[in-house]
Amino acid sequence: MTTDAAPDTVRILDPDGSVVDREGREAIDLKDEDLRALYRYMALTRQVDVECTALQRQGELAVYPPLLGQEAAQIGSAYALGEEDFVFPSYREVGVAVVRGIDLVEYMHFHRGTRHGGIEDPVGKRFAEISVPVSSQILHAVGWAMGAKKDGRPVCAIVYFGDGATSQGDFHEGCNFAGVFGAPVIFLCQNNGWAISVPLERQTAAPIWRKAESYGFPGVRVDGNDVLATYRVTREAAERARAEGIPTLIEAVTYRMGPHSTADDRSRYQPKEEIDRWERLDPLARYRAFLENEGLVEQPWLEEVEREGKELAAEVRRGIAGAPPRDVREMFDWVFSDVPPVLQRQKDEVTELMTEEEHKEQEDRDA
Amino acid sequence: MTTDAAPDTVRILDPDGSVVDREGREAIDLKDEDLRALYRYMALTRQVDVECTALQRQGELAVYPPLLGQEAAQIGSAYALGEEDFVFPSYREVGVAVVRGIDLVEYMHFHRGTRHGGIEDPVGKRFAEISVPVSSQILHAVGWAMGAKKDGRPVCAIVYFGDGATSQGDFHEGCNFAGVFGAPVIFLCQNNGWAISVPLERQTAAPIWRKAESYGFPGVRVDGNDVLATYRVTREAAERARAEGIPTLIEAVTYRMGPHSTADDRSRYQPKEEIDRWERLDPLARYRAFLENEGLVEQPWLEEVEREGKELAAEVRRGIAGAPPRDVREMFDWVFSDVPPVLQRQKDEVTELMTEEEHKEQEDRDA
Amino acid sequence: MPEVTMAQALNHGLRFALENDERVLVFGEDIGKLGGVFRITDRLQADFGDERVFDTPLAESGILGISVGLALAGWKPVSEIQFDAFSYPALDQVISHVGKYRFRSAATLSMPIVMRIPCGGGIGAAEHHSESPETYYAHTSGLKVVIPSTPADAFNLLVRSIRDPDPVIFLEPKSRYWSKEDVDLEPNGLPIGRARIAREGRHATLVAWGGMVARCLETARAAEEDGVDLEVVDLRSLVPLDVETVVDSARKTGRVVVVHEAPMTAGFGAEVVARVVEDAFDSLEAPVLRVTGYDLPYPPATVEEHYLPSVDRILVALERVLNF
Amino acid sequence: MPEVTMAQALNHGLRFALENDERVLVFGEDIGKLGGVFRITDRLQADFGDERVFDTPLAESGILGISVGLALAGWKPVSEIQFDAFSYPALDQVISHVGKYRFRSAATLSMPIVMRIPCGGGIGAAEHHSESPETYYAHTSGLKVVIPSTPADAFNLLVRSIRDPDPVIFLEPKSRYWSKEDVDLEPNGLPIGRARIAREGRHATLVAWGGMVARCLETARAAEEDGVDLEVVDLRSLVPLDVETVVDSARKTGRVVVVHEAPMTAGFGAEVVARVVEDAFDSLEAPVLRVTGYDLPYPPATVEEHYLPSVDRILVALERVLNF
Ligand SMILES: Cc1ncc(C[n+]2csc(CCOP(=O)(O)OP(=O)(O)O)c2C)c(N)n1
Ligand SMILES: Cc1ncc(C[n+]2csc(CCOP(=O)(O)OP(=O)(O)O)c2C)c(N)n1
Ligand SMILES: [Mg+2]
Ligand SMILES: [Mg+2]
Repeated sequence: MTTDAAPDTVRILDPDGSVVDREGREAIDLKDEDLRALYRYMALTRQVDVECTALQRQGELAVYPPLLGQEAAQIGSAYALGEEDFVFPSYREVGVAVVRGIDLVEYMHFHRGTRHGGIEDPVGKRFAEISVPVSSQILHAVGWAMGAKKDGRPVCAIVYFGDGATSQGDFHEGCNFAGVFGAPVIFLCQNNGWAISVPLERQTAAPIWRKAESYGFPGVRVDGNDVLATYRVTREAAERARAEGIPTLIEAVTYRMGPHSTADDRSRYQPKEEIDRWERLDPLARYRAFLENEGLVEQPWLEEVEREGKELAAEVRRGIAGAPPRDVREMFDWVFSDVPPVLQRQKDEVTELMTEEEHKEQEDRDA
Repeated sequence: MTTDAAPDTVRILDPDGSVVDREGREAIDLKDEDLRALYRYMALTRQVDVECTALQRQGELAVYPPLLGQEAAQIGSAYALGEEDFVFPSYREVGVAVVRGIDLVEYMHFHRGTRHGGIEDPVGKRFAEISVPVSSQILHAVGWAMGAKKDGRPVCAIVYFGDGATSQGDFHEGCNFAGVFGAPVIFLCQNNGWAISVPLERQTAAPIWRKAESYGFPGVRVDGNDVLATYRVTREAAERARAEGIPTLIEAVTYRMGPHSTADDRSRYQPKEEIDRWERLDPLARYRAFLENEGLVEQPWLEEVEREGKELAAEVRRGIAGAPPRDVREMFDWVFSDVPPVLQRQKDEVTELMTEEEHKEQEDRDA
Repeated sequence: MPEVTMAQALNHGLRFALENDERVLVFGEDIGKLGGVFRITDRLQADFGDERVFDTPLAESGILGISVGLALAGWKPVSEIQFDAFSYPALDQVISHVGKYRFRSAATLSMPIVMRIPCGGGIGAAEHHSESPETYYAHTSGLKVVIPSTPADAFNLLVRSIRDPDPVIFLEPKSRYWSKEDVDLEPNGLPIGRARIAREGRHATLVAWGGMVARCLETARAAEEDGVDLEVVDLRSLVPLDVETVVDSARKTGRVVVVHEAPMTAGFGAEVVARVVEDAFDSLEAPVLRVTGYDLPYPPATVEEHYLPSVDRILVALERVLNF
Repeated sequence: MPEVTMAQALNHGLRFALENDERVLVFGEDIGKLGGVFRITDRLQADFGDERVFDTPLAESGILGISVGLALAGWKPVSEIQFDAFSYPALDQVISHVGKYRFRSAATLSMPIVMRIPCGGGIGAAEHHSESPETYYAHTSGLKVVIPSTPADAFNLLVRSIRDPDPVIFLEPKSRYWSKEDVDLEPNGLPIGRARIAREGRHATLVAWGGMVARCLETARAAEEDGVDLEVVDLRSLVPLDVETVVDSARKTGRVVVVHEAPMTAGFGAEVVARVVEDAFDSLEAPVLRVTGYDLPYPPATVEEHYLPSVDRILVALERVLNF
C-alpha cells in the first residue's frame, strides 16, 4: 500500500492501521488515554456530521458542508494545540470545534441561518467566527499571531483552509506576512482534492506543501487520513511557532467523502473509481484498526463512544431543530457599539411592522 | 568580485566587464551589431531618463520615476523579445519602451499628467498601458498569453514588476494561473532592493526566484546589471514559453540608483555604503568595458551614441515641455463606445463653462 | 417561444453568444463540468469544448485580471462570479482596470468584458450569499451595470451585454432564477440603457430593479384592491440610467417610491431620488421615498424577510407619499 | 495652541494616540523610516519603536486582514493606505470582515480598527492618486466613515476615531494637507456623527466634506459680493450621518446644493439629497442639486480643475436653486 500517498508524505499508520513508521509512533508523546481520545473525537465528529446532513435534508439546516472523510486531519491537528492557541476555521471545521469544546448548537445556528458567525465570544473561546470568503481568514490568523507575539505570549494560531484556498491572493499575502514577521501560526491546508467541482490540478501546478518555500518557512505534507501523523506534524509546528516564531504550512492530504455541501451533487464530477478508492481509506477505520491492534480499545469502550456520539448528535438535534429565528430587532444593536439615528429609525420601523403575533412570540421567548 | 552577487545567479560579465562565463557568452546568438545595439539602447535610455528627471525638476513633468541603474535588466530582457510578443510594463519601464520603439513623447504625457496610460493603440504596439497599481498588470499579461495560446500563435507576453510587487495577491494569482494554464508568459521581476523605502527583507523572507516553484515552472535569478545575462535568460524563457507554454519567473537583481520617484527622498532610508557599493556596479560602465575589451566599439561610435542619446532626450523635451493639456471634452467620449445621456450632459456643462479664451485656444490647437 | 426559467434563459443566452461569436469565452469557478452552482452554464463545456468554456482556479481578482488580458488578445471574456460577495476580491481589477482601460487608451481599444454576478437575497442562503453590490459598480466610472427582472429580458440583456464593446457588470437576481415565462430566443428586447414600464398606473410610481420588480408588481396588485393604481418602472440598466423614462413617470404620477434590496445609505436608490428631484421637482406632490434593505450587514436567512422590502413596507411608504 | 498644517495635526493625532494607549499600533507601507509619503507618520517609529510603528509588505488586503487579527488579539490597529485607489485591493477584507465581524459575533466583541486613506484630487498627482472612494465605504454596513476638513478637526477626529470601538474609515483630504491653523492638541472638538456649520447663512445651504468644504467657503465669499448669504455644512462624518443638522439648515434656507469630488452617479451626494428630500420636502423651495466630479475615471492632472467642482460650477447650481 504505497500507491495511495505521494512520496515525502509523513505517515505513521498504513491504511490498514499497521504502524509503518515505528520511530515516528514512539516519538509521539501521547498517553493511552490521549490515543483513545483521538478516536473518540473522530467518532463523535462523524456522528454529529452525519446528523447535520440529516438535519439539512429534513429542512432543519439551510445548508451544511459535511467534513466526512476529513476527521483525522481535523482532530489530529486540533488535538495538538494548547488551550490558549487560537483556531481560525473556514466553514467545514466541525471536527475542530468538537475538540475545542465549542457549543455545537450555537455553532449550527450558522448553518440554520439563525445567526452568522456561529461563535459567541470568539476571543474568550479562542475560536474565530466561521469564515466563508475562501482564504480570507488566513490573514486574521496571521494578525492574531503577530499580536500575540508582541505580547510575548507563548501561543500560536492555526488557520484551516482548503486546497482551493491556496489560489487566492489572501493565502499568499497571509503566508508572506507570516514569513516576514515571524508570526507564530500554522497554516493547515486540508487538501481534499476538490474545491467544489474543481480538481486540484486546475487549482495549482505545484504541490501545496512546497509553497512554504516561497515564504521562507517549512512546509510538510502529511497523510491527512492518519490521525497520528496529523497530530505529530501539528504538534511540531506548534512548538516551532511558539518557541521560535516559525510558521509552518501543513498540507494534509485527505478526501471529501461527501458533497461540497448539501446543495451539491458530487456525482457530476468525482470519478467513481476515485470515490471507491478513498472509501477504503476511511480515517476512522484505519485508526480503530490501530487501536485494536495495539490492544488499546475493546468492544465495550467502542460501544460507549458510539453511544456518546449518538447522544451528542441528538443533543445537537434537540438544540437546533425547530429553533426559532432570533429577534431581528436585536441585530440593529450589533452593528456598532452605539445605535446611530438611522439604525434606530430602522429598528423602530421593524418593530412597528412586526405583527402582533410576532410580538407575542418574541415576548414569550424573552420570558 | 563574487561577494556582490548571491550564488545561483546567472552572470556572464563581471562588474569590471570581463567574461566570467565563457560558455554562456558563446551560447548567446547575437551578432556584433546586436551586441552594440544593447549598449546603444542602454545609453539612449540613460540619457532620456536623466532628461526626464530634469524635466520634472523644471516643472515640465508632474512626477517621474527614474530607472537609473536598471538599464541592463530592462534592455537585455526587452531585446530578447520578438516583434509580436506583448510587453506589460509597470510605471518604470522607459528602457523597455525605448527598445520597443514606443513614442516617448506620447509615453511621457503620462508623467506630465496630460493623459493616462501613455500608449495609444497598445494592442497594435504590443505594449500595454502604464500600470500603477502595484502587481495588477501581472494578470493582464497572463490573460493575454492565455488568449494568444488559444489562437495558436507562437508568441509570449512579458510582464515587468518590482520586488515589492511580489507581496501582492495579484502576483500570486497571476503566477498560479500561468502555471495551471501553461500560459506563455515571462514574469520579469526587477528586484532593485527597495519598494520606495521598504527593503527587500521586509517584503519577503525567501528569495524571489524560488517562488516560481510554488507554481510549477522554472525560476531563475540573474545579475540584473549584466545585460548579456538578462538577455540570455529572457531569450531562453521566451523560447520555452512560445514552444512549450512554460512560464518563467526571472529575478533580475539590480539597484534603484535614483529616488523612487522625483517626489522621493532616498537619503531617508538607503544606507550610504549601499549606495556607494552599487555606484561601482553601474550596468553601462560594465557593458562598455566588455565591448571595449572585445574590441567591438571604438570612441567615435561611442560618441555617436552619446550624440544620438542627447538628440533623443532633446526630442522628448521638445515634444513634452510646454505641451498643452488635452481638450477635456474629448475625455467624455473615451469612457464608453457611445456617450450616454449623463456624460453628454456633463460634457455640455464643461463646454459651457470653458472660457472664451479656452475655446479659442482649443480651436487654434485643433486647426 | 419556449417557456423557460430565468436560469435557463441565461443558459440560452450564453449558448447563443457562444454560437454566434467564436471569440466569446465563458469561465469562472465550477462552471465547467458542474455547470455552475446555479447550472447557468449547464452543458456549455460539453458543447463548446474546454478551450472556450473552462474552470479557473479559485481567485476572483485573477478571473477579472485575465479578462483584461484576454480582451487585449481579442477575446470576449464572459466570467461568472459564484455569488455577490465573492465579487469583492475582484474590485481592484474592476475599478482600477476594467473600468479605466478604454479611457486610459484614449479610446483606441475596447474592453468587451462581461462579469456575471448572481446577486440579491430571498433564497435562504448563508452569509455572503445574498448581497446586492450594485452600488459599488454603478458608482465606478467606465462600467455599464445591468440587471434583468424577467426570463425574457435575462436572455435579451445577456446577449446584448456580451455584444457590447464596453465592460458590463451583469447582475442576476437569484430570487428570480426559477421564475418562468415564454422567451423569444432572439435578442429582440430593449437595449441597454433603457428602462421598462413593467406596469402602467396613474397614482404613484414604484421604481425597482432585479428581484424587487416582482415585489413591486405584487404590491401594485395589492394596492389595486384599494383602488390605488401604481406604475412600476423596471430600471434594467443602472448605468447608463434611463432618467427620461423615470422622470416621465414621476411627472405623470407626482409620487415616487424607490425600492431596492441593498442597504439604504448611499444605495443606488439615492441616485434615483436625486435624479427625479433634479428633473421633476415641480411635478412632485410628495417626497420621493426609498424602501430598502436596512443598514445592517445582510442578516441571517431566517430573518431575511424582515430585512428585504416587503409588500407591507412598500405600502407604508406609498401611504405616506399618497397622503402627503 | 500651535499653528500646524493638517499633515502635522494628523501626526500629532497619531502621537497622542500612541502615547495615551499602549495598545495602539501604526503600520502600513513606507510609514516607518520614511514617515509616509506625506510624512504623516514622521518620526513615530523613532519615538515609539518598530514593534508599535512598522512597515508592512506591499499588500493592502494583507494590511486590513491582519488588522482584524490584531484587533482579536486586543490591539488597536491604525493602518495607513498610501493613496485612495490603493485601498481597493483591501475592499474584500473591509466589506466582508471589518464591517461584519462585530455583527457576526452578536456584539460579543469590537473591531477598533482605523484605516487611514489620503484621498481626493487637486494636487496634480498621477493616475490612481486622486480618487474619492467614500461611497464604497459609506454604503458598506458596519463602517463609520469620517473626513476632516480642517487641521484642528483632523487632530480631533483622528484621536476620536482611534478611541472608537468600531471600525472607522478615516479619509484625509490631500488637498488640505498643507492648510494651516491653530490646533488645540486635545480632542475637544465635535464627536463622530455630528456635522459642523462651517459658515452660517440664510439664502441657501451648501453641503460638503473634506476638500470641498474650503471650496464651498470660497464660493460663499464670492456669493457674498452679490449679496447672497450662504450656509456651509461640513458633514465630517458620512456614517453616522448627522441628518438633523443638514435638515435644519435645509429647512432654514429652503435651498440646498451638495458638493463632492467623487463622480456623480451613486455618489454620497445622492444620499444627502435623498435624506433632505425625505425629511424637509415641504421646506424646499427648489430641487436639491449636486455639483460633483463627472462620471469619468479621475482625469489626468492637467485637466483636473475642469473635473473638480469649481466655484463657478457651484455658483451656476446656486443660481438655479436661488432662481427656481
Ligand atoms: C472568495 C470566495 N469565492 C468563492 C466562494 C464559493 N466557494 C465556497 S467553498 C468553495 C470551494 C473551496 O474549496 P477548498 O478551498 O478546497 O475547500 P473545501 O470546500 O474543499 O473544504 C467555493 C468556490 C467563496 N466562498 N469565497
Ligand atoms: C496597490 C498599490 N499600493 C501602493 C502603491 C504605491 N506604490 C507605488 S510604487 C510602490 C513601491 C513598488 O515597489 P516595487 O514593486 O519594488 O517596484 P519599484 O518601484 O521598486 O520599481 C508603492 C508602494 C501602488 N502604486 N499600488
Ligand atoms: Mg478542497
Ligand atoms: Mg523595487
